[in-house]
Amino acid sequence: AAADKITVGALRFTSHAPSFVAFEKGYFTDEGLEVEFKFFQAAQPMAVAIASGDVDFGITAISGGLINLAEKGAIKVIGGALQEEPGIDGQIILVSKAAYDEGITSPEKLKGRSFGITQAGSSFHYMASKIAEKEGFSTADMKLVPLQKVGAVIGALKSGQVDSWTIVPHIAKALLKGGAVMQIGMVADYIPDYQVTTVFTSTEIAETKPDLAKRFLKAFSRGADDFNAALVDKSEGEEGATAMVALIHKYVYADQPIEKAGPSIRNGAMRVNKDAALNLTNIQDQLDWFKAEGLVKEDITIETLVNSNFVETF
Amino acid sequence: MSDKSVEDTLTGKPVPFRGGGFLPRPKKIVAPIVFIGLIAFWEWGCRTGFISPLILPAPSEAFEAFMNLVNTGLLWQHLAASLQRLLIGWFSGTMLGIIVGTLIGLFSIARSGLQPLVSAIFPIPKIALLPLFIIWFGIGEGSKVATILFGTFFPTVIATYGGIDNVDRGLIRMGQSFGLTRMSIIRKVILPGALPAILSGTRISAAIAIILLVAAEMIAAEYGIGAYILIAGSLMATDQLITGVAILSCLGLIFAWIIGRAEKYFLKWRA
Amino acid sequence: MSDKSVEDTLTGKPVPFRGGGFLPRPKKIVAPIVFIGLIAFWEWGCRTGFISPLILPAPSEAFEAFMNLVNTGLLWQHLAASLQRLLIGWFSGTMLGIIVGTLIGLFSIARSGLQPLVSAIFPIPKIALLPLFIIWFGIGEGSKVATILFGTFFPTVIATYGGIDNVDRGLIRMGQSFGLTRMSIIRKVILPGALPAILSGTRISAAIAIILLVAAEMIAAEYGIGAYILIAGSLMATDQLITGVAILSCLGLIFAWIIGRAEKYFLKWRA
Amino acid sequence: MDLNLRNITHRYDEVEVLRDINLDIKQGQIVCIIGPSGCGKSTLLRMIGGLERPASGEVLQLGDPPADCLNPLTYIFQDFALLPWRTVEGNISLVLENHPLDAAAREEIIADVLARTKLSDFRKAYPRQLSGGMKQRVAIARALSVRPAVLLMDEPLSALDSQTRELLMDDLVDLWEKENYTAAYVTHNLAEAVRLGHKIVVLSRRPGEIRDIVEIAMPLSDRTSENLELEAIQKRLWNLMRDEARAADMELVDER
Amino acid sequence: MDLNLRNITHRYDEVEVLRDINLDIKQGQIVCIIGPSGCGKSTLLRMIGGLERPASGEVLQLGDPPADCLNPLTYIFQDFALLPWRTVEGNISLVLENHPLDAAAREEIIADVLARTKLSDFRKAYPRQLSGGMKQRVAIARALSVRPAVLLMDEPLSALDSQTRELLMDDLVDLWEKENYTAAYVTHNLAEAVRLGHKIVVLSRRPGEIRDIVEIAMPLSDRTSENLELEAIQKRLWNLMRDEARAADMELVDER
Ligand SMILES: Nc1ncnc2c1ncn2[C@@H]1O[C@H](COP(=O)(O)OP(=O)(O)OP(=O)(O)O)[C@@H](O)[C@H]1O
Ligand SMILES: Nc1ncnc2c1ncn2[C@@H]1O[C@H](COP(=O)(O)OP(=O)(O)OP(=O)(O)O)[C@@H](O)[C@H]1O
Ligand SMILES: [Mg+2]
Ligand SMILES: [Mg+2]
Repeated sequence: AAADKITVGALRFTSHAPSFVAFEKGYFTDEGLEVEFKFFQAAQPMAVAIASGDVDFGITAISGGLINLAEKGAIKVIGGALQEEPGIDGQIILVSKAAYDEGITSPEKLKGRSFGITQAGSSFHYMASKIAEKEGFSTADMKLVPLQKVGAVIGALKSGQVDSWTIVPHIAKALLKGGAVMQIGMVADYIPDYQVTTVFTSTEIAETKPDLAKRFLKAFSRGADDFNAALVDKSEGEEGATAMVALIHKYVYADQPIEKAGPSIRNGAMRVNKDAALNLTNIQDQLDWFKAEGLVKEDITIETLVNSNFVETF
Repeated sequence: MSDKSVEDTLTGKPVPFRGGGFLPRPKKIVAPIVFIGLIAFWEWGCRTGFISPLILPAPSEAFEAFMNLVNTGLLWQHLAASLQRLLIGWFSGTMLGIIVGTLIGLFSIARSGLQPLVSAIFPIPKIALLPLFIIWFGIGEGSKVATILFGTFFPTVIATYGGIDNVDRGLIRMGQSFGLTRMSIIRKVILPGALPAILSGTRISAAIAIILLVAAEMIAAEYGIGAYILIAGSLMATDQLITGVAILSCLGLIFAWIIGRAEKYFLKWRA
Repeated sequence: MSDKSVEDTLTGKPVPFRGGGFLPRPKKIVAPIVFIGLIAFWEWGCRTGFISPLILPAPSEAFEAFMNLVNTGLLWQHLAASLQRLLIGWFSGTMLGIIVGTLIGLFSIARSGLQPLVSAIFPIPKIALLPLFIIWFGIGEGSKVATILFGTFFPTVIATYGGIDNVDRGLIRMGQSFGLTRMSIIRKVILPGALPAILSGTRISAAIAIILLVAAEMIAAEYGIGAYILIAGSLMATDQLITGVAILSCLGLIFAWIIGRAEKYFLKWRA
Repeated sequence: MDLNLRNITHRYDEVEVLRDINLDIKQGQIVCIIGPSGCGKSTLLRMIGGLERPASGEVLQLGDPPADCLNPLTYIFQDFALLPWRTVEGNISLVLENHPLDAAAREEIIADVLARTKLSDFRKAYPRQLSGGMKQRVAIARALSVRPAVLLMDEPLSALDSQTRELLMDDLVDLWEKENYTAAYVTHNLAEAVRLGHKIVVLSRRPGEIRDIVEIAMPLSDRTSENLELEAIQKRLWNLMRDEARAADMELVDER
Repeated sequence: MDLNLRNITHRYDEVEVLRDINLDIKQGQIVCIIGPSGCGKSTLLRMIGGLERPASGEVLQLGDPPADCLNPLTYIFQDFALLPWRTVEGNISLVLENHPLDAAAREEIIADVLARTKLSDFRKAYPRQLSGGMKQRVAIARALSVRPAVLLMDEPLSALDSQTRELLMDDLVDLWEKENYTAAYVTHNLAEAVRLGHKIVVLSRRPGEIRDIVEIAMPLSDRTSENLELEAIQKRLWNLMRDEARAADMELVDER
């Protein structure tokens, strides 16, 4: 039979590597899938693109927009991807040099300080809330500054216009090297089992073509296994890691020489769940938080958001 | 007295009518009917599922979102934040624009030096410059006001010097022929003569200011209609999005109305 | 023949001169000097550290970024992607705008129904609608072209019916008085008479199209000048940002020049 | 073909502009219509040509226009009404294009009227290149090209400077001598009226009523500028109109 | 105060418009300047008033203007040149505001000139509400308010319809009878020239040279409309000018 054509939305980030690996190593072909990647500048439009039918599968963080689209019956989360795991470099809590010099040296001192986010309802917003909650003050005690784009937040943090931020390790480490920002903690310490990104698809595929989704998840998981082995568990040795970096470099930081891109790619390696298992507990927590913040309607249930027929949940 | 020479027995055929037309007159009643009809159709479409909620929320949902804003009192907070930015940015942009436009309109040096600069910078999309604005003016009110100021400054400059260029030279010669001083001519002849063009420039700059509000509030705005629209967009809360857009539309209509009143008042000498 | 009655011995004082002035004439030479001077100063400021690289990159850096674009061949890829969107969007927006504008200009029903709709939708900021556009037109070329089409449609409608309204009614009466058919009057009198206004409308809509390019390419665009600027902005790569903005400026100038040529050609009957 | 105006009355909204006008225009006659500003002269002429419908009364056409006539009732306007985007020849061909004429016939008509109005050298010129007098000559050529039965002229000379006016008046007289056209000629200028009119209709202030109709039997060719009889008629007309002209001049334009 | 023009020559870029004009304007005299279109009449008048500098030659002022004169050389323009945003009274006060007059003196002048031009009832009207004739009366009132030594009039009546023109010409004559003003009066209209001019200067086509100067001794008050002597002069002038007027009319405006 002819291969099924599917479109996969992706960002040029290391966290999307499993798809790239599955593509390069022919795992998709093995499943009879002919994959075309569609690249985005941000995660948000990817969710919309799935709703509009331009893209079939995507991998991104749970955001308010995604939940609202699920509520309108357009998309479903079908699996887990990136997850925080203590012991493995995860997202880092940063403060500007100026704030650090003023004594903001640990997350508990963030009370009353400004915190950069892209938009209300973004994962940054969620992390900020969780840090506040754990440190015993409320989100309202921090001044959240929506800056739309990651680049804008970086600029604002570097120039001291916002005090703090959390971000994935490869960006954080590059910033730390510059000396304009300081690390004060790890997100994993606050949200230990944070399901950072999930795999999602349109409701139509989830309900009428479950087989397609299963095949996609299978290929994706094989890619994830290779990725974890090479760069997270480092069980393939330096050679395997180098090969993996070379593979990913085709998609990520392609405009930079491999010498420059390599470390960034390695720095960005976080665990992708085996077999795309989904941390339903954390997803429920995220959903509750969105409701509590008034960003999504009260009557949305976890079933509206997630179709748990595809992967193991915990 | 009348011409009695025509014999009444002789009858001809009337001259065929071939005039009229080409003067479309809007019937006042049609516009509200169209609006109401459109909204009713839209509501009906959503109710019956003919228009999926994904594509467009029902007007009633948008209205609900609006009432939500009113009831929580957030509307005033958003409006107050936006209006402050709009008024400060628009007012200072317009004032600076009138001053620079007058200089370009009156002096050869200013015209030579500034006019090409204005033409070169005017068409630059302001969103593209947002990152620079953040660096230059910070993430506070400064960069938001600056975005609006920047956007309204250029059209005002162009409207002002265009208006001055179009002041009837005959009136200026008249002023000179009566020995009016240069200053008097500028104050009493040129500026009033350019006023209609300047006012219609403010009409345009007000529209631009509202359009730029969304861009301006991309930068670290917690409150503001633009920020509300952006959040709604990122949450895909289309009902709130439509509400926000409708509020901007109304703002635009209100501004246009105010400028219309100002025109009526200042230009009452016109036909 | 001349008047010899004046005695040459009697001498008077010359009539004092009080005319002249109020005709600022730009000296052609000043504009390039200002531009070059400004860029030289900016370069000097950056070299000496007087302008920090965070605030503004040196022109030479921006130029380097530009040469990078040229050398990697990316420039053509970006330009091709953007030009395609611009041309398709602008052309179809203008065509539709002219058609709808002509309807509003000629027919009472169209005027009553459509004009208020146009006035209500025109001032809505297109960025606010981007999320809806993605749902309506997808993330492919559709929504990008639609954004530009939408942005250029409304000003063209307004320019067109404004132009038709301003066609000398005397010329229309003349046509009727010679028994021209309605169609002839529209084709030979009204549309050519509205052409100057329509062309100046395309000038505005071209500027708007370029401004909207950035907004349009916010939607999942890999190539395009707008996308290049957005990426540069999000990476705070100010040198690339300035380069992108300069390219847009040049695009604007080229469009304006082309429209100027078209005006020269089509309106050669004007003074 | 004669024209006959019967009991024409007209009002715009609340304003009555013409009241009970009865008039006939005989073939080969020039009828001049004079009256103070705003008395409804132009309105009346529009009704004669079928461009406007009177509120009551009617304009009748007695007899048929000549067979070769393309547009029986043809206007010459004060502001020339030339299409600025067409050349002299294009402006003339405009009014022929709607008629079933082949290219050669059209070309012949154009060449003929241009020759008659001494415009042949200006065939390719655009209106903007022409002086006012030349523009009005083009409008006359255009009017002649459709072989009108009646010419309707609304102050055809009043946008011209007085020397050009003098020249064109001579042209109109010469043309009448040759072709004996029928015309309704609206003017403010009494000198023009006595120079060109076989019949002069004097209207009162708004609402325009016919105050007097003066017939001048003297042939047009005899009406030279040093002519005491014409002077006397002109003076009589002026005495008839002066007060109304003054009153019309002093009227404030309504505030809207 | 007399004016004396000596050897005035002028050119715009490559075009010579005036050549060697010598002329004097005596106190109490109206000098009419006539000539075909584009011959430089307006340019000449601008030079007399100091609004333009001749390329060579000079305009001299012989003797001093009267002491109470606020603006010795005062124009009346063809297009009235009223500020549309000022009322009748505001337009007059405009030209007084630059002079050291107290409010009462200013008010007195305004009331006086409005009375003299029979405009007192229109004090608060805006120009748009006035007919052309009334607008020109306002311009005349404004000119009178600065007590000019010489009035410079550039076709002051040619934007008016001919009946209003007639009325205003009477007004100008009456005014001259009362005040004996000095004037340079540019016109195309030979009838106006013979009606108002003590001296008529005929210019040739561009470049404008003086072709003839005709002095008319008859007092203005005697120049009624049925006057064979004036008719004869007018006819002579027209014969002098006809060919040039025709040539000027036939000129194509240069392509740019
Ligand atoms: N379409 C119209 N609607 C309303 N009023 C009109 C219209 N056309 C003319 N009038 C009014 O009707 C009156 C007569 O106008 P008309 O133009 O016929 O006068 P006229 O005698 O030609 O004047 P003029 O000597 O100034 O040319 C004027 O008071 C004018 O304001
Ligand atoms: N500022 C100027 N620059 C260049 N040429 C000019 C200027 N002003 C007038 N001219 C030209 O000089 C010539 C004389 O102009 P002027 O206005 O003095 O003529 P005129 O006799 O008043 O004509 P008209 O009878 O049409 O009023 C014309 O050919 C005109 O085109
Ligand atoms: Mg009329
Ligand atoms: Mg002149």
